[in-house]
Amino acid sequence: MATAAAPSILDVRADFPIFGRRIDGRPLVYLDSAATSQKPESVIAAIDDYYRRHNANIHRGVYTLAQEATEMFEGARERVAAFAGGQTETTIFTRNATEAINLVAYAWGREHVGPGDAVLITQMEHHSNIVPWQLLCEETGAELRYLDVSDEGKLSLEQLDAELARGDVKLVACAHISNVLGTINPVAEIVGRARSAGAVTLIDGSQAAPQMPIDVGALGPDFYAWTGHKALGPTGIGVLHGRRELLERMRPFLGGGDMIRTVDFQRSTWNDLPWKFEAGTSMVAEGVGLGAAVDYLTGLQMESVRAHERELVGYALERLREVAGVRVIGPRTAEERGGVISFELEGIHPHDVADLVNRENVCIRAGHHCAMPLMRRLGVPATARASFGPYNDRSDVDALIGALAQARQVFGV
Amino acid sequence: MATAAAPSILDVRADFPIFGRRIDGRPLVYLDSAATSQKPESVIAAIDDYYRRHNANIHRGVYTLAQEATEMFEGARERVAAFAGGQTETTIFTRNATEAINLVAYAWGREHVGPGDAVLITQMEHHSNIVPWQLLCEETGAELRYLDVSDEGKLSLEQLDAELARGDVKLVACAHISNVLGTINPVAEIVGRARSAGAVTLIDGSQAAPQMPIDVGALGPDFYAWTGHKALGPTGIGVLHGRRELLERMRPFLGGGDMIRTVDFQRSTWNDLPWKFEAGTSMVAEGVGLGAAVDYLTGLQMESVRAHERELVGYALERLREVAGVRVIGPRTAEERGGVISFELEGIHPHDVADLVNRENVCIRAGHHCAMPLMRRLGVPATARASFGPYNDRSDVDALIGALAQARQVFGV
Amino acid sequence: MDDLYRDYILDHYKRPRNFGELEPHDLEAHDHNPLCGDELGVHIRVADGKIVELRFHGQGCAISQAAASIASEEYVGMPLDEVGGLDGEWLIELLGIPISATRRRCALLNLKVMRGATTGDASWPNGGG
Amino acid sequence: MDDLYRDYILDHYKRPRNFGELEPHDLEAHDHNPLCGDELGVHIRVADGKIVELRFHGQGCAISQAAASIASEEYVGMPLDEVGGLDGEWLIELLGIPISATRRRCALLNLKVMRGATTGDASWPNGGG
Ligand SMILES: Cc1ncc(COP(=O)(O)O)c(C=O)c1O
Ligand SMILES: Cc1ncc(COP(=O)(O)O)c(C=O)c1O
Repeated sequence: MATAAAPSILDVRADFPIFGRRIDGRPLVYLDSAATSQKPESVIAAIDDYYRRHNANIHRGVYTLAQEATEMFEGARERVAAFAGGQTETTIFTRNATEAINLVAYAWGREHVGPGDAVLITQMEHHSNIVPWQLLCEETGAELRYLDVSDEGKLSLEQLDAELARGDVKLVACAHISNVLGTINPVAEIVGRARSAGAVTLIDGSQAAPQMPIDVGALGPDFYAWTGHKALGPTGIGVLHGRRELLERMRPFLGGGDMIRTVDFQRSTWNDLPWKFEAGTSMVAEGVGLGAAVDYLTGLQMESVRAHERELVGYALERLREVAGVRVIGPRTAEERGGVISFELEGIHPHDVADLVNRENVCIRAGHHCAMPLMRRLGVPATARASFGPYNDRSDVDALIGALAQARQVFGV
Repeated sequence: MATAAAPSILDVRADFPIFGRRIDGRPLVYLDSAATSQKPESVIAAIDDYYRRHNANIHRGVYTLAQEATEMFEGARERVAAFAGGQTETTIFTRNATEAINLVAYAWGREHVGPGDAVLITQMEHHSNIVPWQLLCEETGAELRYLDVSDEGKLSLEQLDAELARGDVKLVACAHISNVLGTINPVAEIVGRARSAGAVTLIDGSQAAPQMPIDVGALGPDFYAWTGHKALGPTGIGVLHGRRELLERMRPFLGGGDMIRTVDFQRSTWNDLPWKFEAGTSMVAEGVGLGAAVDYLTGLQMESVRAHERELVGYALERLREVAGVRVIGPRTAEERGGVISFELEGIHPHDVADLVNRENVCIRAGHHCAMPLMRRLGVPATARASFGPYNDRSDVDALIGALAQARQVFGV
Repeated sequence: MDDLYRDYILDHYKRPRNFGELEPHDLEAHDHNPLCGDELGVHIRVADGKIVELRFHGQGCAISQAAASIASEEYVGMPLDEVGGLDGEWLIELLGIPISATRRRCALLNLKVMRGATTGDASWPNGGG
Repeated sequence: MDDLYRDYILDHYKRPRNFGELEPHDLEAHDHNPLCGDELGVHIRVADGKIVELRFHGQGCAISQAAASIASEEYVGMPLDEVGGLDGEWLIELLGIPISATRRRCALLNLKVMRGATTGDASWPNGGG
């Protein structure tokens, strides 16, 4: 059963301080990277160094610290933009991916979506890529429609074509990788077809950016959103890459300091991109931390990160087949998946599964994974989910399999 | 000239690692706390410890790390609420003060402000308490009106009464302490009068929360906003205290994960307060850091922080009088002021002043301080501004005075 | 033996008491715990101000279902006006297992539903915050 | 002597050349640097495709005002179509002082205004980003 572990493609666990942690004397088996990733030493150290040596408010300060802080933050933006194939001036820092999507819903949506129009999303979206569109449609009288998810966890381009052919679709929003199914969606095709049909596209790359090479420029969506904390970076920062023409024409979203050029009593004018969409004091330490995170990922090479995830997912799919009563949800092969595996274990509710494997320090998630509509589509109240980061290896999968066997014993199933 | 420095009320510089920094071999004279504060060791260590030992996504995780992280974050919320005299469930974490104000403008303002209504703010507001209301008034057709600032930098309650008597004021928004003038506004009176006139109140406590004891409950505004990075806490987090009845009745602001109770294909229901207004992954490390910051401030006692600032401002006002050509802007006495002093130096543009004193590692700010309308009212293009934190003492003031004398020499004025 | 999933917990989970629907009934309520997708409804028959019969129905984790089953045996025969006075501690003690903060709402869901049905107060019982 | 505020910089700041207004004029532009509140306008007279006379006016820090004054002596006599080709480096070199990132826009404001007046392009010159 237990394998003579093949060497992993990446071997970087030692870079992540949290794995020095022992709980009840035993190491951590962290399989919840789809919820949030762990952080390498270099990211933690960058934040620490920022506060210890450089902390100052940015953009408007003349003194040395303020200049250093500004350069560190704007330098991080350059590297974050390059990491995802975006341009610096169209790479906007937000609070998280959720805020990035809301920014588009408010600042683009309210001007371009109205009664008789439709917003098209998919049944596999995260709540953060559903609720902003519900609010927008409720406010503007537009219709919210969904692309179906097949039993295998996939979208249909034919259905997309049919929806676009109706001629009312103003925006198509779709996850790059599903955080529940693991499905890697054909976003290049989706973006291309939507574009030909005159629809604006938003791709939610929250799961993709940390897992595979992304080239927003080549992919070509109008908006691409992702989130720092899932990409080895800090909490409190997300990214929105936008198409320049759209960003330039959009009204601002949040008003306040830094996003203005001039403020008069009754009227203001807006700052250049990207600052037009960054109101108030920036997430400076978070920007610096995210810069360190993309440096680290770039050092690993995203092709290797993707190969590593694929290899681990392949191994995990194989080993899960050994456990009686396991039903894996989503695409069948590791090629079609990101590093996420949702499953059910017969006779044990996912919430109990997660609690039981936690006794072996195996951290997995149970619940609706912020995707209640997908749960409804799949006909399950919840799933258990294991997901991977660059720091995982086969021994983590083995630990999960062992813990699942124990869980079955406790429940006598 | 140089004084045998009286002992300061607080003596805590050693708690702040950044003061170990030397630039060109000399220590830092940080006089820009109104822009952002420096961070004590305990705050930096709390963030570091969070990432090294506890990092996990919160609220929905069953495993140990997720439980710890949730308790750390929600525990921080309790202490942050208590620090400001607010209630835990009505203490909402935002990205910064700016977002907190925008939240109110969007989620409350768009439902309650319309054509024929007025929003009343003051000439001394920060852009973050101006632009959101401009955007709201532009969208809704309401009128944006201003309370004047006197030559001494004060508001007039008579004018407030007159404005309220017009019967159309739906909201009064006002800074607790001006970030330019230092003026401590009579917010209890303002809130009381506005309330009697049926207007909702928002107090911008960005400068007050770090400097003096705040009791939002006793003060009684409908909304009170402040920002973590000015209160010894991290960037990327702000606070909005709201009145429960209003928050409960308001539509959500940002839609996404965590702020929902249920999501169906077309409709969602909202989570309890405060989470209804916190969409997407929370600023977990930032919450933990802000919790450590309020613990630190509580340890110092906010009465002492206020006394310390008052003492320093008194000393600085006195010493600035020694410098020929200095004109101080704002209230005359330290009693009427927070720890902020804006001034002009005859014959030298504020930007040059800031650059020149930086040669002595004296960090002050020059510019419009995100208060362009106030600059217009004062008839100045910009000011120089020195501001204080608990870590400053008289030697910092002395350094500023010395550097100003040198600046005058360079310019031959 | 497992601390949390004791034999009697698993027994109540697998063979819940007072489970099903009750038609006709006098009181009812339905609620859920979005955290884990637990759903629970209750049908209650009342006579002389007392709960004379009751059925829970729904689906969820072992803790939520076992808790409903165990507590159901207490609710039957209870004066209606006592239900509103029951708090989270009562239920946790009744279960006799160490309930962590994360599982608290699983355990308390049945009490929430009962209070909803009898008092109209649909908030979480004390300690379910 | 000070590195940045050299004597000739302060001299140009205190007694700026080509300062004032010019009526009538052929070209004009006005702009500002919100960072420090610098404002600068220009009036230009043109003959035979050349700048024959020019006046800056405005207020601001020593760097922005001195830079305008120093550069004004270069602009006079320059063929109009050369202005658009001038970049930030040209100006920084002309000033002969070490300009930090924060002060760059102060130094470049006059070139921005000149380009606005002659080419209609109101973006920051190279290096003023
Ligand atoms: C009075 C006042 N209000 C609001 C703000 C905005 O705070 P933040 O930029 O953190 O949102 C500031 C500081 O920048 C301020 O001084
Ligand atoms: C696919 C997907 N989209 C959006 C999000 C939202 O990210 P955040 O909570 O950081 O805004 C997540 C993660 O929670 C996700 O997995």
